[in-house]
Amino acid sequence: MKYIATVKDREYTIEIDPDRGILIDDVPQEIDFQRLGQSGFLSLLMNHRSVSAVVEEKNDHWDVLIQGELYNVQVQDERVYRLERMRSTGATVDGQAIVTSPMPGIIVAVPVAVGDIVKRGDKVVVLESMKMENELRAPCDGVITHVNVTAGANVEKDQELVGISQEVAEAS
Amino acid sequence: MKYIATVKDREYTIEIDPDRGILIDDVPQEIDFQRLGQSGFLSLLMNHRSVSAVVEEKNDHWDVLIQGELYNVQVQDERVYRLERMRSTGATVDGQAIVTSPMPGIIVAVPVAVGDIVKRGDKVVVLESMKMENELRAPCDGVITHVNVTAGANVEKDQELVGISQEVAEAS
Amino acid sequence: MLREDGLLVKKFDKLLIANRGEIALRILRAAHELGISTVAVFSDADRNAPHVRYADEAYHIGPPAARDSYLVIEKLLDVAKRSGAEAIHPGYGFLAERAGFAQACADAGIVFVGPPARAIEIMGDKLMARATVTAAGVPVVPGTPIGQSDEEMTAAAIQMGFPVLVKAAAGGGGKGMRPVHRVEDLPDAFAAARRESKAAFGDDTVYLEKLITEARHIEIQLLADSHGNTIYLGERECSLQRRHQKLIEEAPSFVVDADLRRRMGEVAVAAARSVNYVNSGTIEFLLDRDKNFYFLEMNTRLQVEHPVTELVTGVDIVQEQLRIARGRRLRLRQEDIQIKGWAIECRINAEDPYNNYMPSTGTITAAHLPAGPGVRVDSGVYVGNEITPYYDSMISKLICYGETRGEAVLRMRRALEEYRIMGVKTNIPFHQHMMDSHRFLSGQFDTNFVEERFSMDDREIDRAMEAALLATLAAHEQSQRAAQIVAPGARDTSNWKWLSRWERLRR
Amino acid sequence: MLREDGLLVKKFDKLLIANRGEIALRILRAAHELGISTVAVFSDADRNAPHVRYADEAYHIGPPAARDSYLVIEKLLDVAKRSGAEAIHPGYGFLAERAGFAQACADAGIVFVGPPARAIEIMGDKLMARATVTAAGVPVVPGTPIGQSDEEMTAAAIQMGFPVLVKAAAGGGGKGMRPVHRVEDLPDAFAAARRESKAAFGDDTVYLEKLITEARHIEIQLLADSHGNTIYLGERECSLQRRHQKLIEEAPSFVVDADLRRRMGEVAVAAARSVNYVNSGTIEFLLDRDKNFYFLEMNTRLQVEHPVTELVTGVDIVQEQLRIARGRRLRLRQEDIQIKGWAIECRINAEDPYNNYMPSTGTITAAHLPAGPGVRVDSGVYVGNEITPYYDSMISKLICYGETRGEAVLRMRRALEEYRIMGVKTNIPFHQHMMDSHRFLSGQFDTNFVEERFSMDDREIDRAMEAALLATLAAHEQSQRAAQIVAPGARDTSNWKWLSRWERLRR
Repeated sequence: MKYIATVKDREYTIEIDPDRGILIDDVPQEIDFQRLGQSGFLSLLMNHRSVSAVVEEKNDHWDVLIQGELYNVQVQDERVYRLERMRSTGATVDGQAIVTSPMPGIIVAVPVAVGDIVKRGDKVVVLESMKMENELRAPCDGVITHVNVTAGANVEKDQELVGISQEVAEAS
Repeated sequence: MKYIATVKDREYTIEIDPDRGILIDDVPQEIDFQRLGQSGFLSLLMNHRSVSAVVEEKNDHWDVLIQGELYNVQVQDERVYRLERMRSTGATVDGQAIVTSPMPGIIVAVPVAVGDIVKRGDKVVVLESMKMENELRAPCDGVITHVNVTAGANVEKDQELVGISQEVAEAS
Repeated sequence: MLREDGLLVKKFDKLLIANRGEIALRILRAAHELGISTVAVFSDADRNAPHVRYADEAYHIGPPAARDSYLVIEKLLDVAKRSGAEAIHPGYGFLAERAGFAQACADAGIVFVGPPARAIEIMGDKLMARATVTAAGVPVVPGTPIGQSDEEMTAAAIQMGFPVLVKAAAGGGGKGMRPVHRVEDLPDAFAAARRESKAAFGDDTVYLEKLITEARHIEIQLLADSHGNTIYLGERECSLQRRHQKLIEEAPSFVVDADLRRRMGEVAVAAARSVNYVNSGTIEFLLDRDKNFYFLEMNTRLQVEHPVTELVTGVDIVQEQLRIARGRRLRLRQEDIQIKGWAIECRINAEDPYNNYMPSTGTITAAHLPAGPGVRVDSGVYVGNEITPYYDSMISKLICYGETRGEAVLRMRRALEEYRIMGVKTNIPFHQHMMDSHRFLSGQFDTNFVEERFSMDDREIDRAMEAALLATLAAHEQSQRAAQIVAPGARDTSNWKWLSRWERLRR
Repeated sequence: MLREDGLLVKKFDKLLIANRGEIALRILRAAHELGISTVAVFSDADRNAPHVRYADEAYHIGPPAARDSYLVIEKLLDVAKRSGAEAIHPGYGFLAERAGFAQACADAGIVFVGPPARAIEIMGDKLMARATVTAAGVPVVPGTPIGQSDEEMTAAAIQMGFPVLVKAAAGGGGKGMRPVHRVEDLPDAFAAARRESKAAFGDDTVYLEKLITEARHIEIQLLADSHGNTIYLGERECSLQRRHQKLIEEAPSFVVDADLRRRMGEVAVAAARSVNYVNSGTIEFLLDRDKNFYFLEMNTRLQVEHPVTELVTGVDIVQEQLRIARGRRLRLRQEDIQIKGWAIECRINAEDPYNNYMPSTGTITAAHLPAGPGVRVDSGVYVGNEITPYYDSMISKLICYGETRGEAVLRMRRALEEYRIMGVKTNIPFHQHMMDSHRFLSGQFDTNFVEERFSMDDREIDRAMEAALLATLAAHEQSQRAAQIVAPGARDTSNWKWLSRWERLRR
C-alpha cells in the first residue's frame, strides 16, 4: 500500500508493505506504532526515536499535534493522488476565493464593496468575537465579486462573507 | 421504575418516574445528572449540592468514586430484589468459603492443612506479590476442606487456594 | 463590621464565586483550603465545567451570554440569598471592577472580597485616578483631562507630540485602547476605541495619553488589610503583550533591582493608601529606558498573572484575599516578603499564532496537562468543553518556577512540549517560539516587541516527516479496519502483521 | 575525568535512564530542562508508559519481570552503546545501589549518575557501614556484628534486651526486616527475613539491632560534588510507615529545631565524607524521645521522597545530580540553604486500606490528577496502564506545599479529594484519614503509629446516598439505552425526559 502524505508543501511517499515493512521515500524504517486506548494519543518509535502525538481525522485532512505544533497532513492513496494530478494537469482552475467567518460573531465593518480590487492581505471584514475585534484579510489578489454581510450582522462559523475572483490560476 | 441500591449495608429505595421525577426513600429530590463525554466521569447536582464522581460497572456491582472514597453499590430492580429476598427466606445457605488469590504471585507458605479448625482472621496463605509478602486470612470460622496450592507455586488472580466449610449459616 | 467607607468585613463560612473558568477554580481551591464552603454559578454553556463540579453547591444563572448570566447582579445576589452565602468573590473580569456590584453586596449584607466601592470607583475612572494619585505624589504619564472634544484632543496630541494613546475612560485589559502615530489616524482611532469601550463597558468616553516608547509594563502586587496595613509583594514584568493583551508575565523583572523595587513598591503603597485601598490590588507602571516610572492605572482586583508572584514569594494571594475579607490582620510585614527564584506565566489562548492570532472556537477533544517539579497549570478546560465566542479566549495558564530565570525558561520549554490540547488551535507555538528567541532570553524587550519585532515566520519546525508518517499510519489503520468490517471473511489480518513484525524483530 | 576512586565524572549530552515509572519521568524532565537528550528503556509491560513516550529515544530490553529487563546490566550497557548515551541515571530501586553496576558503567567509560562504587559497597553492607561511620564519630544503634549464628544472635538479643530488629545485611526499603518482641519469635523472624532478603537481593545474611521504641525516622538530604564540597539540605520526617515502607513524608520535621538540624546535618556530612561520597545521598537517623539520634543507614541514591526537600529549599535535586555527574562544582554553599514553608508527600499505592492494605492489581480506567497552586504530582500511570505484580505498588506521589504545616495539610486534603484513579484500589482514603487525624495534625507520632495506633475502622464516610443515586442513575441510563437498542420503534424517548425535565425546571 503506497500513500502520499503532504505537510506544508512537503510530500512524502510512504509505503506500507506486509513483506518489506515501512518505507519513507523508499528508505526502510524501523517502526513501532502504538495507539493508547481508543484515544487519539499515539506513540511512535522510529529507529528508536520516540515521538508522542495526538492524531485526529478532520474533513479533508489529519491534524497531528507533536510537541505543541499542529501539523495539517493530507494523506492520499497513491493511485488517487496520481489520478488527481493527471486531471489537474493543463487545466485552469476556476479562480474564486471565499472569505468565511472563522467563528461566530458580529460584523463590525466591511471596508470593501463589489468591484473593489484587493491585494492579498488587505482587510475585507472586521469581526467581533471573544470580546476582541478581528480583521479578516484577502487570501489572494483579486476583485470583490460579492459581499454577503453588513455591519451589525450576526454570523455563524464558516458563513460565507465575501467573494473574490482571483487572478488567472497557473496550470499546475 | 423503582430500584433498590445497597451501599455498605445501607439500602436506598430510588424511584425514577417520568411524572414524579426522582424520589429517594419516597422523598422527591431536585436532580441534575450529567455524564462528561463517554467517560465514567459524572456530575450530579442534588438540590444544588454538587457531587463529582467516577462510576464504572463491575460484574455484580457498580464502583462509585467520590472524593477519594470508592463505594461498592449493588443496584437491583425492585421486583428482582423482592424475588431474591423471598427465595432466600428460610433457606439455609450452603456454608462453603473459598480463599482466592487477590492477585498473581508466588505462594510463600500455607500454614494450614485439610481438617484444621480456623477462626475468622487466621492466616491461611502467605502470598508474595509486588515484592511484598501478603497474608491471606480466613473470612469466617470453619474447617479447612481443601488446600489447592503448596509453597513455591505460581498462582493467577482469583485462583482458588483454600476451601473452608463454615459453621451452619443462619437463616436470613 | 461595616466600615465608615461602606466596606463590610466579617468572618464568613460560605463563599459565592461570581465567575467561571480557571479563576473560579482557583478561588474554589483557596476557599476549600481555608475550610470555607463554596457556591458556584453557571450559565448554560458551563454546566459541565470544573468550577461547577468542584464546588460544594452550584446554581444555574441563565444563558451563555455573560450579559444574561455572569453580569446580572440580581441573579448573583439571589443565589447568595438562596444558598446562604455570606460573601462573594468576583474573580477578574465580569463584575470585578464594578463599584455598583461591590456596593450592592455591602447593601445586601454580603462581604465583597475586594476593595471598598469607592476605591473601585475612583480607580475605575482613569481621570479621577490620575488626579487622586498625583495628589499623593505618584508620577503619571502626561495626558488630556476627560470630557474634551475630538478637536481639543487633537490639538493636545499635536502639542504633546506623537505617538499618543487613545484610551477608554472605563477601559481595562487593553480594550478600547489605540496607539496613534500620525494626526490623520486620530479620527479612526477615536471611533474604534469608542466602539470597543461601548461594547465592553457600556461607556464610550475616551481621552489621550502620551505614548511612552520603548517602555516596559511593570506592575506592583499589593495586599492591604482592613486595619490599615499595606504591603507590596514585588513586581511583575508584563511587557510581552499583543494589542494590549498580556501574553507572558514574569516575576521578578529582568530590569528591576532591589532599589528600584523598593521605590516602586513604596509609590504603589502610597497610591493604594490614597483611596483607602483594602484587599489585593495591583499598580501598573510604565518604566522607560531611563528607569523613570509612571502610574498607568490600578487594577482593583485579583489579576490573571498573580501566580508568578505567588511562586517567588511563597504567599497564596487568594487565601490572603479571603483572610483580609474576613477581617484578619496581615500576618506578613513588609520585611517578611522575600523574592526567591524566578517564575514565568504563559497564557494559553485559543487562537492561531500562524494566522494573525485569530481566535479559534471548537470543542476540546483532548487535553493533557504538563506536570512535574516547578510546573503549575491553572486551567478551566476539559475534554468536551466547547470553546465559544461568548467568553474570552484564554483557556489556561501555564506557570513555571526555577531557581534562576534561565531554569524557569528551560522548564517552560519542557512544559510547553508536554502540553497537549486538541479541538482548537492554541498559541502554544507562539510561546515556544518566544522561549527560543534571543531577545526574550536576554530580557531585551518592551511593550511593542511582540507586535513590531516578533514573527512566527522564522520558526523552524522539524517534525513534518513524523507527522506525515503518523497521519498515514492512522489513515491506514482506519482503512484496514473499515475493510475488515465490510468483508470480514475475505481478508486475514496479515496486513496488520508488519506492525507487530517490526516490534518482534526488535525483541 | 576518572578519579582515583574509580568515579568517572565528565560532561555528557545524552543520558540513559535505567528505570521506569514516575522516577524515570522525573529524571527525563530534569534532563530535558538541562538540554540533555534522553534514552529510555522499557520492558514488554511498559511500551506505552510515559517515560517511553517522553524520552527522545526508547529501547526495548525484555519481558516484564525486572530480573529479565531492568536488572540486566549487560542489556543496559548495550543500549547505552547503541544509542550513544554517555551517562546512566539509575533512579531508585532496581540497580541504583548495586556497586557492581556503578563499576560496570565506569569500566565501560559511562558516567554513573551517583556515588563511586566503593561508597555504595560500604554503605550497602550494613555492618561495614556501621564500622566506617562509627570511626568518623557518627552515633549508631547498638547491634550484632555480621556472620553470627542464630544461637549467637539469640544470646545477643537477650543481652541487649527486647525488642530487637532482625535486619538483612543487604536490605533496604524495609525489605528483609522484622521487629521481634519475644525470644520465641526469633526463629520465625530469622526465616522470614532471610526469605525476603534472598528474593529481593539474592543474599540471605541477617543481623540484629536494638529496636529504639517511640522513635522517629528522620533523614538528612545531602549533596556532594566531585570537588570535595558536601552540603545538607535539611531533614525529612519519614516516621509514618507501615511494614517499614514509608507512606507520608514531610519537610521540615515537626520536632527538629534549627540547632538539632545543624547538628544532624553536620553528622550526616561527616558520615558521607567517611566514604568520599559524591552526588545525592541521604543519611537515615532514628531520633528518640530525648532527641538523641542514631545513624541507621545511608541511601546512596536519589530517594522517593526527594520532592519535599525540593519544595522547601527551592533546589532541584535531580538537576543537581546531573550537574555533579558532569563535574560541576556545587553552586550552593551551606549558608545558601534556607528552609521556607512546609511540604508533605503522600505515596499513592495500589492497595486496599480497608483490607489490610492488600496490593491491588488491574487496569487503570480513569486517572484525573489534582492541580492548582502548591500541588505537585509525580506520576507514572496512565489510562490503560496495567498495574501488574511485577513492579512495586507505588503508582504516584502527591506533594503539597504550604506557607505553614497547617496550610500544607489543608491543601493535601483538597488535593486528595480531587485525585481520581479507577481500575485499582488505592490508599487515598488512608491518606485522607491520616490528614484528619488529631495525632497527625499535632505532629504526635512515631514509626509505630500507623501499625499500632491508627485504624481505618473509625473513618466516617457520608456520601453513601449520593453513591447509591449515582450508581442507580448509571444503571437506569444503561437499561434504557439497552431497551432502545433492542426495540427502537417500540418506545419513545419519554423515559429520558425526566432528566432533562428537572434541568429545564431550573432554567
